[in-house]
Amino acid sequence: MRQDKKKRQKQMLKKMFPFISLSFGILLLAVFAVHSAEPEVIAIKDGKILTMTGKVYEKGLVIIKNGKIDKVGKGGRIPRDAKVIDAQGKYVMPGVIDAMTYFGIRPFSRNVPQPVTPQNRIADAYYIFGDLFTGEGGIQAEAELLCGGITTVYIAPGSGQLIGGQGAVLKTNGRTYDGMVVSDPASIDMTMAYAPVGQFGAPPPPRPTRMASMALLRTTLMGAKAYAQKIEGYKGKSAEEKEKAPKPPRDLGNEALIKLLNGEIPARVEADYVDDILAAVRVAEEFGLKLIIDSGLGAYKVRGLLAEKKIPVVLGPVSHPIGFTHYNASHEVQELENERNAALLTEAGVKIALGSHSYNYGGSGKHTQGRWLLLEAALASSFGLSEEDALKAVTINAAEILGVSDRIGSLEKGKDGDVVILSGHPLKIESLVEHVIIDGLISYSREKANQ
Amino acid sequence: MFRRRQFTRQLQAVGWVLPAVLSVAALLLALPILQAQDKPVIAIQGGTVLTMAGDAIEGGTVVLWQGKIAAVGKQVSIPDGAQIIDATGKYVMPGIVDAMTYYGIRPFALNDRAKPVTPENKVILAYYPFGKRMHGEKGIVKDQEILSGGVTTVYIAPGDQQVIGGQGAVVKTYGADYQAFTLREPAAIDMCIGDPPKQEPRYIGAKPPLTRMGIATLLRKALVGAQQYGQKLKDYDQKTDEEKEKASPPPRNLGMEAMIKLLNKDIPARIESDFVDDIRTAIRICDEFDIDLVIDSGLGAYKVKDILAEKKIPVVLGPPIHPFVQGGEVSMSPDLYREMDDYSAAKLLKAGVPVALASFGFSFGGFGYATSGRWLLLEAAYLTGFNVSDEEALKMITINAAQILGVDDRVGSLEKGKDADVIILDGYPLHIKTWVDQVFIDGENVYTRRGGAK
Amino acid sequence: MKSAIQTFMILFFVAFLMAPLTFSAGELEDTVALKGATVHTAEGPVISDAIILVKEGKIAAVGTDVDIPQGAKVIDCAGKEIIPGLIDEHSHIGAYFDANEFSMPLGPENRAIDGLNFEVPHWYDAMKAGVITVITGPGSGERMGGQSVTIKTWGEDLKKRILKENREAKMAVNARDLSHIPNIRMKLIKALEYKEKWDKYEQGDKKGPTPERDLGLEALVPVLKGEEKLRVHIHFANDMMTFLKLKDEFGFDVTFIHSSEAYKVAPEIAKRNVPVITLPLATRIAISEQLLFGIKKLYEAGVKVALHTDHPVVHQRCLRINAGMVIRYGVPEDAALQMVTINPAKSSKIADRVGSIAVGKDADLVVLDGTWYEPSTRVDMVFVDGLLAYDRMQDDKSATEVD
Amino acid sequence: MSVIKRVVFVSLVIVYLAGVSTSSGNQETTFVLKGARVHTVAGPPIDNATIVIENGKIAAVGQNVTIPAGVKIIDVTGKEIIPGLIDDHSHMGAYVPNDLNEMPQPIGPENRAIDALHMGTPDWNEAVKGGVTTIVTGPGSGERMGGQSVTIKTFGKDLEKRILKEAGELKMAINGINLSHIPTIHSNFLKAKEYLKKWEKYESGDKKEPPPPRDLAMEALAKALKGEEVVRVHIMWANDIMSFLKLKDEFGFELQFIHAPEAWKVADEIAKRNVPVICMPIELAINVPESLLRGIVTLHKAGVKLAMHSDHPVSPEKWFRINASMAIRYGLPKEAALKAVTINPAEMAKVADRVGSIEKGKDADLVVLDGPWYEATTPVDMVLVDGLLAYDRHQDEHMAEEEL
Repeated sequence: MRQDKKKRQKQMLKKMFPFISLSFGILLLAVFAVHSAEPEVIAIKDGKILTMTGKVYEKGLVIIKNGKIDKVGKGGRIPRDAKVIDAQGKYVMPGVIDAMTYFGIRPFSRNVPQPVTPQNRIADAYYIFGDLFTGEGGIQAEAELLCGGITTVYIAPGSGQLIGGQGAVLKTNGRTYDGMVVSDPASIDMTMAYAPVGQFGAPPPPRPTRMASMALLRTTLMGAKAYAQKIEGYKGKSAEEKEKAPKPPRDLGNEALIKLLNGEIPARVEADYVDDILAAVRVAEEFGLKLIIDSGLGAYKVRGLLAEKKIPVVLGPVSHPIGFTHYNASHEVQELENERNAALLTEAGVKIALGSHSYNYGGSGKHTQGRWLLLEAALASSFGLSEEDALKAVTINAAEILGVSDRIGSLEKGKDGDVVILSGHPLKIESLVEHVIIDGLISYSREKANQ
Repeated sequence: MFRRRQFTRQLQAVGWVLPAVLSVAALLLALPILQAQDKPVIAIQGGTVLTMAGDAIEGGTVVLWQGKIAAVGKQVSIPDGAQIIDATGKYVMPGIVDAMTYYGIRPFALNDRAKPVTPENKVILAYYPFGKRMHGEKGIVKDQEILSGGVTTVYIAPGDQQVIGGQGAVVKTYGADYQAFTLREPAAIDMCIGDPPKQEPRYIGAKPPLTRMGIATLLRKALVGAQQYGQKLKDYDQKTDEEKEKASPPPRNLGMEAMIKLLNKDIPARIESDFVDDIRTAIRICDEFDIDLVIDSGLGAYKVKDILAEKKIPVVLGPPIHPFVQGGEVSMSPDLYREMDDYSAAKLLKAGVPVALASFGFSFGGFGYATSGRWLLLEAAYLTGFNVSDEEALKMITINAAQILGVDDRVGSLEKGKDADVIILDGYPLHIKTWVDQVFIDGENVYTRRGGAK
Repeated sequence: MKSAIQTFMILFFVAFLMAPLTFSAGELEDTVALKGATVHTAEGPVISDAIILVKEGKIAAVGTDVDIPQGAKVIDCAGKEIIPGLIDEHSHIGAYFDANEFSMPLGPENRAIDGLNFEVPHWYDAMKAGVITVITGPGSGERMGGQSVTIKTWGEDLKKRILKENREAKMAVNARDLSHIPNIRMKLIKALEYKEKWDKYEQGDKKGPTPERDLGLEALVPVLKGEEKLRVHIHFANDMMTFLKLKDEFGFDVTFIHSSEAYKVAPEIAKRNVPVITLPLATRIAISEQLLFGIKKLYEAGVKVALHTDHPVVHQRCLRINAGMVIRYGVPEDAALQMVTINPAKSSKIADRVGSIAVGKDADLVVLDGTWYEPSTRVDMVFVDGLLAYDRMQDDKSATEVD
Repeated sequence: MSVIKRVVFVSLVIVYLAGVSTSSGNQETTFVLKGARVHTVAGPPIDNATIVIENGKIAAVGQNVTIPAGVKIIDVTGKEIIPGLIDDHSHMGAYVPNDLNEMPQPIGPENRAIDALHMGTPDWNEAVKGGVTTIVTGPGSGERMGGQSVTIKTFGKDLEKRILKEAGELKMAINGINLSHIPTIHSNFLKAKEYLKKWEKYESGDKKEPPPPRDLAMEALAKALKGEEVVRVHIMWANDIMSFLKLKDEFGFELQFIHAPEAWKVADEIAKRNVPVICMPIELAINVPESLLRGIVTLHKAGVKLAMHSDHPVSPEKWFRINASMAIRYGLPKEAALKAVTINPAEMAKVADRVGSIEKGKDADLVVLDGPWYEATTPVDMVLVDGLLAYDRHQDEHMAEEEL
């Protein structure tokens, strides 16, 4: 607790700077404010604002203009053309980020019966047009997800492969399909000790040993390195030489892996057992990869190491960290499971986020467990994580881990206009999301949705 | 609904329905009356009324009162306070009756392929009138999609891949509760003769039927079994009380109880058969056991039209634009493909066979639900190109269908005293651009078209 | 066998019908005039009380003011409607027994013509219903199924019936798993590299070794050159977005088949001028009302729409009723006719021969006894390449005579 | 964690626990919990209450309770106490190793879950951690009639004593996959009726003739027909619910629905027949649609008696409490939600004489929480089962947390 206080003080100091610059911004704005033709200006007034930068405003004002946050602060003048949302007695916070989901992906399309497919892209499979074979047309925000305040999701290929492919960070609503992409590729998704899937209808092949899959992973990465060298070599040639030598044929998989080797994107490795986490760390070090651990059931057991190497962890939901596989979970896994995982990692200085890992449950759901991510954060806080850290795990920390904190994750001037208004404190069970705004679009209103 | 004699007999025989009917009826008896009184009196005025029981009435009036049709005609006095619906320039006709559908039943719930003979299965138990699963409102839903085609009554059937599938039912597409929407249950025993019920032949341990012979044998066995079961019941009934005390009654058997209804001619056998040979087999077996028969699909029925006419065996044809109701749209069997004849309905009608058209609507994966009945008017229109008159075409999806289903005392035409199942169309019913504007079931407006094409 | 008998029968009837005309008219046996009908030309205006002059299997004149040459056979079509022979842009007629070579998920080299069955009665039934030109091809079980064939449904000489023997690679994106798109993309990249290799060889001094031929990649080269197009079996809106991006990347011509959810991204499709072949409707599959009204949305967004039956999903003979259904769901009548005539002809690059009633085009004509799109309307006569292929009188007669 | 910290911590735990016991097994028979807000479920919540526990039973509860002299007093000021939670439908202990479904035997009412109960799984401890003290665990839903459940406490040294009810609750399952499900069940009830008649005739007669042959399955069903046993149906769709209600009308057995995600669609019909519903698990693991979550409130308003269940391992037993929290989130009154995880399931399982509320004479199954009982942010501090300390957060938190 004492540590927390110190941290908070430090943060306060740090956050003073942006605040000052913010007020400058407001001044500038007042001077240069030109009546914009862009229609939607939204002003959210009198709510309690949790900016996630450390600053909290009781009765503050948030202004969204042209899809971006224009002002966050104590109060002030509301532009005349603004649509005003009265948030008196309510909480205002940045859009919730679900750092690990399969939302919008049809269950059968996630996994491919091959161990290594870095060329597969999740951005090709994101479906955000409402129900299949019916509906009005155009992008249809999923009310069942937005009622949980989720504005951004990271979507991963399935976990039945060693290298599943390229994950993407996407918004849950938008004006255009392409406009919803925040980051693509956001990372290369991998799974340690994966359980391979079978071709449609066929039985799955046997699970490879850890030795074999690690060897395959290293071989693949070495292949990508060699490919990169070949490409570089060709590029370095003179025009004359190029004419003679054959151009190396393109390879989509290796092209993606080059980005990984360059450090442009991280590797997200799903690993639960401590041994698997350590194996991932080993490979990442060998090839100089940026690493993010997914799920990380046993991460708390190596929290010192992770903190030292600055490897973030995207944990599964506290209430069911091993997902539906709970059915088949071994005693070993059950004993590894620890509700205090988040608290222990945070205490040790590891950056964490929570992800819903939302999977399809029969026909009844559409991968929308993310709507309860705030409650998962609440559960984490009942096991020792501070409320602030719990909220950060689903907002700014998630954004930082996903590499998109320049755009989302907190309420700051210039960031995307992704704002959630709740009827009460976000971690309380009875608090419901009243409005969700994504890029300045009012994408969900509880009253309308319940009609 | 039921003829009274039938109804009482059913009450005696359908032991398991009895307590349900009584307990529910006791509670609900007062309700429909109260509800009916709540319903406003409606007068549909000025339209061309196609009653299906006589000539069309230009500028006629239909009065709906307490869920029934109170009056139809040109000069009709309209009760005070009636809600007037102006149908000038429009057409008014009875709700469409779709005589064969799998509406409201999930495709994989249709057939129990492990068992070829299941007369005990009741399709009404699988019928799902609650809209989208896991979503929607409390209570029974007005499915706008099927109502948009003016369909007010449907026959729902168990699957068509078994020799004896089970007991079908006639239901309305809306009603406040099960009691209200069920017109007749059981309405028939559904059977199939031909290729579909055949089991995969295996070299060892194969179960019948593998051939048409096997199908017929299973059918006969079931009917003989029912006869014997009926005899046993009769024997027990005729015993004195003292004897009864000693002997135990024959154990109840749900399947046989249903089959007895067939033997008593309370309900018909509906046998899906396409090849003319299969139709002949169906006739042969039904003659042998003296039971009522309805031929379903009957692609080749026109080839025995005179026999059908003579024996007054009705035929429920598949949709003429898509006449193959089993398997694919285009039959893979060249023999069966050649049974198809666009003039089939005309030939049957001319011979005097009672004919209805039905959608045989089934669920097509995620594409759509079993609501293709909503285009039954277009199917009828198609036939008018093949020697069927407009009137005959319309009757095949209204009164003819109702008669074959045994519910013509309640639905199928606009006549005084019948259920107020009425549709208003914005143009001639057989034109492709015509849409159903409003649908009334039991005098209640259950559908009104919004927006749409025009 | 059957088709041969049928052909014989028809020829017999044609001769029988024409006999009196021939006698009265004299020599001009290959000149026919259809007189008095309302003609829907599909590309031009609707002409009432028109004359269509057919010479040597082609249309020689259309209009109200046409001189009928001495000796031409004149068929009175007063009170009838005439439309161009219908075109089904996506079908598996004759092919569906051999439609899917599952063992080759990427097999653009496979050709539908090699698996076509001409003996099934479906061809004749399709023609009877006014469907004269069809593009029939491989199924959608593979990512790249092979090449389609463009063919008429009737004709004595099989070779003459074929308009286009192959090309037009058929693809299928079911997006059942994530690998579909990368696999297609990779194959296209390989084809691009293959093309470059050959271009280099052809343009150079041809001294080096000849590059190895690859039938699959070879089939894709005309697509990349823009000479031929891809046809993609596709259903979901997100898959369409992805494929549009592929089009942006490779610049090929593409037509979407089925395109159930095309309306959900209609502006994006319109922007890129991608034609859409949309759902087999008829009255068989109870697809949702929104999907049905979606075709109107596509039309209004400016997308070139064609209709199809996907025979045997819906019988080929239902194509005209498909057009009727589209009219029911809000598309103007002339536009709906174009969706089954000139639009598919243009998108399949056969509009020089078929798709409308215009001078110089094949005399593929459908004579109907009423409003062309009503289900209750019957096809009276069908002309293929100027020959009377079907006459209703034959059917009606047999219906009343034979059981 | 540093060694010093550990030592300090362990000593703290010892001090803390001294008042109750030195180890959870042997403890003083009488002690007092004092100062908490107690939700007795039997009445309104009592602030600053005292609970006296004697020999594993609740001896007294209230504000003005005289504390016997010399007993240990545990100060729980600021905490909330609720009765031990009861999960009315679970498969805990039955699923490992694969003893849940006797698939080849679709009609097996004679099968008993107790014969397959696996006590070695860590799940039991996890359940206790979540405050679940009593569960009804039984066969799966792969058969039409799966068998009978066992009602058992999640903690206790003596297995025999843990069992509240060895066998009961005939589990049936309708998946609506097949038209023959209902006729199959119907036929078996008819058979059972005849079986029962035969036996009644024999019993009431002079017993000269040999008795009818016994049939374990029919015996089990006959019990239901006599009203001695409850029929519990795994059921999904509203039409199946209607079908089963009609079966109840015919045979008059006592009926309870399990899962019943669509019960709300026919809420009035269910309420009319006084059939309680054990609602679909609505814990966060399962992605049920919003309409269903609101449907629970519809059921409540129609007057249907509700219980929650985890269906463990479908949703983990230890988060059972969250089911009630979620129901509150979607509009169920708090008292009703608490009842749905305590006294209602106890009554449905017919063990309300022993558990389900905090009343004099009932088993001392108590959950002490550090905040409002329904909040997700509230941790469970202590769980008592039969007056024994089954879980203590401060002890648990620091086990198995060492770094490698």
